[in-house]
Amino acid sequence: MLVVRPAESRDLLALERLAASATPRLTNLPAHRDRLEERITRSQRSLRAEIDFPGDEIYCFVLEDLDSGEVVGTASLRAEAGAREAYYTYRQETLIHASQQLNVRHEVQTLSLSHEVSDATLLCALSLDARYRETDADSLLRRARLMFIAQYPERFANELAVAFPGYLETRDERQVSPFWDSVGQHFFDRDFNDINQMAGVRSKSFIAEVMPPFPLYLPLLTPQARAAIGRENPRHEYAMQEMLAEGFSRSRHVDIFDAGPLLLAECERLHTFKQCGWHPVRIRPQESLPDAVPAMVANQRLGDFRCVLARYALTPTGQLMLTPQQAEVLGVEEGRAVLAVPMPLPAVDEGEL
Amino acid sequence: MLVVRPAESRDLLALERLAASATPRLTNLPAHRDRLEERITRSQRSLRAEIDFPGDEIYCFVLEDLDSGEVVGTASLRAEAGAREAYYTYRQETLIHASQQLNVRHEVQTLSLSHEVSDATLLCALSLDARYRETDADSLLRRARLMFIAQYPERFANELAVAFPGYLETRDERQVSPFWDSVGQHFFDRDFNDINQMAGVRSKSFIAEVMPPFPLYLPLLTPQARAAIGRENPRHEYAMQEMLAEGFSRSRHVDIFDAGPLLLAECERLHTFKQCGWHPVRIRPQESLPDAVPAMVANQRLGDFRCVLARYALTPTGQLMLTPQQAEVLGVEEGRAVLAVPMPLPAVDEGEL
Amino acid sequence: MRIRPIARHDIEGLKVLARETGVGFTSLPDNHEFLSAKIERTLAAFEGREPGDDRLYFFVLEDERDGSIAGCCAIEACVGTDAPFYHYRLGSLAHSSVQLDLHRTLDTLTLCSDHTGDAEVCSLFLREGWRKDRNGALLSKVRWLFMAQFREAFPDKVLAEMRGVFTPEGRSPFWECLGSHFFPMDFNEADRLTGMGQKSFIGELMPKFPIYTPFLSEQARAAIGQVHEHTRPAVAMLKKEGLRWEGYVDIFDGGPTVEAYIDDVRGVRDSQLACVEVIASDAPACERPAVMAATTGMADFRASWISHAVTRDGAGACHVRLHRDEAERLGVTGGDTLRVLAS
Amino acid sequence: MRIRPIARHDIEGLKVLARETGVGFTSLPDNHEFLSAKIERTLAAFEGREPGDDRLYFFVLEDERDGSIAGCCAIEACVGTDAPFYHYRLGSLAHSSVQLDLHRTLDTLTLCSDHTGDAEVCSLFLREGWRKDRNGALLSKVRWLFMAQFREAFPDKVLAEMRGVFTPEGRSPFWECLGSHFFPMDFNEADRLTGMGQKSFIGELMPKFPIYTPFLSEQARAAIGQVHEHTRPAVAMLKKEGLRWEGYVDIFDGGPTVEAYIDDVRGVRDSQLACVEVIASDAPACERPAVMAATTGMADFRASWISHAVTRDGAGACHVRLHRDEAERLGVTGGDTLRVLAS
Repeated sequence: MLVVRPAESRDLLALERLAASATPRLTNLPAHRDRLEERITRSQRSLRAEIDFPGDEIYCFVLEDLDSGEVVGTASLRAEAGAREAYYTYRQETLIHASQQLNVRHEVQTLSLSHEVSDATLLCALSLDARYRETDADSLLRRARLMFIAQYPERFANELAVAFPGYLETRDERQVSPFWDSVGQHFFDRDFNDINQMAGVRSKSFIAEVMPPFPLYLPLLTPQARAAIGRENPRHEYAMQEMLAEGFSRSRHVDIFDAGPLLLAECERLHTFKQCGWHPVRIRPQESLPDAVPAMVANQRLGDFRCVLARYALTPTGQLMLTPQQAEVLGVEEGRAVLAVPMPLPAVDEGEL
Repeated sequence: MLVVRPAESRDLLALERLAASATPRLTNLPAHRDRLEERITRSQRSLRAEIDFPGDEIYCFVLEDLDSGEVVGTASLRAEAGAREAYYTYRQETLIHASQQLNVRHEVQTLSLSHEVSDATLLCALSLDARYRETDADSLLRRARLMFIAQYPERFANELAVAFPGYLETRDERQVSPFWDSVGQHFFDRDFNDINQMAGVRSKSFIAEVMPPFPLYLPLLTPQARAAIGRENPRHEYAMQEMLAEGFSRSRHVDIFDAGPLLLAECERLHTFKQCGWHPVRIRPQESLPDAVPAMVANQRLGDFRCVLARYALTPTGQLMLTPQQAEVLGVEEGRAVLAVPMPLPAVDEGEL
Repeated sequence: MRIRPIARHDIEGLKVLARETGVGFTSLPDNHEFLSAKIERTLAAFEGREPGDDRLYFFVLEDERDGSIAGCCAIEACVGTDAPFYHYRLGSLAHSSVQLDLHRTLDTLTLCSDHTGDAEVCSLFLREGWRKDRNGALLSKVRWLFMAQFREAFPDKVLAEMRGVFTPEGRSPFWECLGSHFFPMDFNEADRLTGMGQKSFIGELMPKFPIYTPFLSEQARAAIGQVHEHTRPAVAMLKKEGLRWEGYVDIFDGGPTVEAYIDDVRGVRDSQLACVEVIASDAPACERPAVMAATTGMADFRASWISHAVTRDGAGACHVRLHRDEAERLGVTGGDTLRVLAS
Repeated sequence: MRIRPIARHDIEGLKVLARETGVGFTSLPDNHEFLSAKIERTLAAFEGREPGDDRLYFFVLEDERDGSIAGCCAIEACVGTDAPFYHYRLGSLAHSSVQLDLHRTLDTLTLCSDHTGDAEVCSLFLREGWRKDRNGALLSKVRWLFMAQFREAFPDKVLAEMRGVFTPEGRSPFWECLGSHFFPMDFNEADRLTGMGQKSFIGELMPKFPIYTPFLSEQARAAIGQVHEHTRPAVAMLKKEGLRWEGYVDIFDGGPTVEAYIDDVRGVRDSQLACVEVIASDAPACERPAVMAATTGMADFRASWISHAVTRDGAGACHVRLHRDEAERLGVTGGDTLRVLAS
């Protein structure tokens, strides 16, 4: 059985392993023990604190495979993306250059440094053991965070953001970012991996603040860099499609280092929020459960939050049927309410957006 | 009885009178006969055209008091604010100036020229005879446009914008804009009234394109100019409150000349859209109609659009009771469906937004 | 050969020049209205009828024996007053963070009109057959003598715009990397419009935020402030006079604008007034004359090379001896004053 | 009185100067570590141990009779290499539309680091009791003799930053209108940090988009490029040498930076080498000496006023006669070479 739960101190080694195996490396999940330890502590503090408005809390979750007892994934929530320091993005804009004299109107695309997304809640730092990629475990880890937000809306912003790693090229057996090569490189004279690591250990906003505030004219970037703007890393295509299906949409914002896309959504637009509902638990032996679509089921506890993968098996009166094992993992007895949502998402055709 | 209907050629003189009496003068309703005549023609052409997507259509409406046979108000819809030429605004932004060295983070407010609102549908050019101000007639004229949009969503953008005239001061018996004096004046060396008139007859985007594209630093504006940013003209406070109650919200955008506020909303957020519904007509003599809240009632015709002020008198089976006169003005017989919405809006407390 | 202000009857001669200048010499388009407007502006300036800043002093090099026009040159008294005058300015901006251990200075190009109000020397052209006997130097330097003589008619600074780098195929790497993205036209069309004085579109279309030069292609960067190989002798001549490149480049081709304070220009600083003595013989032929002389009146301004050196008497006054034909060419007689410059 | 490079043992004398300079003279804070670091940098430069650009030549004016320090002055060989070096640059941008019949040129202030790599003359201070006998001129001009002598040690350009306008109450109208909105500190604190060489915060906090000067208050606009009244004599002296204000102003107080090509500076251009003859008598007292002399070695560089004029022999070589005490003061003997400048 798979369960998503808050990270604890004993998960440190697993987190370190997951951080080191993230592909590409994630700025917001540095493979740096002190930083990860700090994150777990901060997450635990956030869960204990009484919160009325989102602030600089971080909630760090892990995905545990109870069959093997192994922690096989992690994902975080940053209650307010720019609470401690501004969350910078490049914002795609269009300038109109018009000449009445020549009767021409010419649009020029630019990228402008922005920290507008700072107020949103950020879904970030997801890393999953490769064996579980693109399975239900992947979806559970990614979307369990929405189940958490759905229960504690006062702790989060109404707007959610999720950034996907950008497009990289392999050159001389190294992963390089064509966007960084054409943009950041001019200002920093360090390669993408160095700066990414530096940003992870220190801070990304730190670096953004040294970047010039003038819009970058897209025609002056290399074709490779232009092509990378808003393009997700191929390894994250599945995740991206899932989030689009969930109800996120592409925004004008891209990552300042690799130009990876940033998706935005208001909570109430998301499938999980619209479809999830409270159901009293009915405990039934595994073998007597009817067949049903997979579902995410979460308990109603803050510090002991658990979200498992189960079946959306409802009784005619709306009770959710769980196995004794599932109920135990969730820490619920018969009759207690759990939050449940069917896993399948509506199909999305990006061409229509 | 009051009715809102599309403007016709015979309304030209009334329009001219309304344009001249608008306080303050409206850039988008110039008291210029050729321009107004052109507008009526364009509106009629727009109503005749088959439209699948919003474009450069303008829909010009008038409010007629059928008791006196007088046209006492006008209001327009621009299907796409920036269809012909970009619709420029100043966008309020915050730049972070941070020094790691000094460990300070300083926010600086700026205004940046933007044409992001170009895609929205613009509610504009409203002028009403002073005798009807702040009555139901005022609301009818303003909101009948929403009833029109509700019926023909394919002709309009999902995002609606409405700009309110900005704050002016009276100096030497002239109305002057403290914002223009501190900003535009430096670049144009013409006073607010001249430029406003020029913009009305020629085009506002024309002028915006000559303005420098650099952000204006707010601390460098006069205190009077800063105080005018996003502040509506006192004569439009009532209208502004109504639109906030309707579901519009203040945006980051303000007018480039006088810094008046621009409200934005997505259609589905608006009270009128959420509350309006189709009802079969039941014709009853005036005296037998039950008492009920005022309502806007619109017929289902494009070119012969009519929206009247009636009562939200529903039968138990959901039929809307209208007087024979109302039915006649709407051009509907018993059993035909009309779109109706109760006039009262929820209270709004801006402090909460 | 002598220099004099252009006259109305020179219109046909000027058209011949305009046709010969060819592509890339935008200030002399072969267009009757444009050229005669130029002549009228010049007449107004020389006759003192244009008191403001819109003064053009347009000179021709004339073969006084048959009145044929061999070349031309001009001075704009004050650029940017009638139409905007734009450059890109090469500057730099430090980019530094103690914590990131970062300190770089990056070059930027920024749109500006800093030269508004300066004088400009321009429109120098010499026909093929006359490229000898230092006629080119005469056309170039006569402007310094004129400015020295009528110093109060000019501002503090003077500039000259130099043609930028082009490939043998006639393509401008600077334009291709920068301007072409912002102008919906080709280089020649943009250049032509500018030549016609229609410059307002530059401010409307050109990028107004600084361009960091590292974002440009290597070829475009290499072209910043560099001149076309045909222009090198002209630049060398101006540099010898003390004009320098201070980072301003042409919007389109990236060619340098050289500039100086007028009082610092060698030809202005070193020119002096001398009293004329006339010798009753014609001057011997001379291939490399060393002294240039100009008259001191405006409307009847004349200048040419002369053959004798300037001498200084015991009281420090300067004297110059002219042969009969030289005096005639300049329209002076003994006892008149000339402004002279030895080179 | 003579000029010589500062030495380690001058630290106490330098502290006395630092205490006397008072507020507003930010390059000499009364801070032992800072001042001794300055001395070490100077020693490295004079002894040729700093081959790079981070060279500071710091001189003191010494009363050679008792070794007391009366003043100081310095040359930074190359600014902006170690820490960023910022200015605001006053430029202009045309703002024009044919259709709107609009043509204006607006002044802008833009953050830049254009002077990166230039030399700077700075840190001139003369103690109250010594403000006589042209000691101030000696401190100011000795730097031209030094640069002329070691020309290859310096870049093309030199600049000097001048203190801007302050009200009698010590407030800077330029700062109050501009800087105060962007720096969370008062003027003196900002100025102090800059003096300590911590300039990275300027780039981080100052507005990077152009500021249109019409947006500034009248007083702030009036202060752009204007100097404090106490600074006027210093500016006048530099202007006489050929330095000019080219539109660069101080970030904080708007005071002008004057600049020149080093080769154009009068003191550099007109100085010459002369052969020494020594007269066996002491120099008579002189209140207004006219000739400055400097030795030609770097580590043992000395300079002072001398009483005799420079003479030129038939072969064009220069000679200068020194009295015995003058020769001693400079550490030269007959037949040595001095660099001299008549003023």
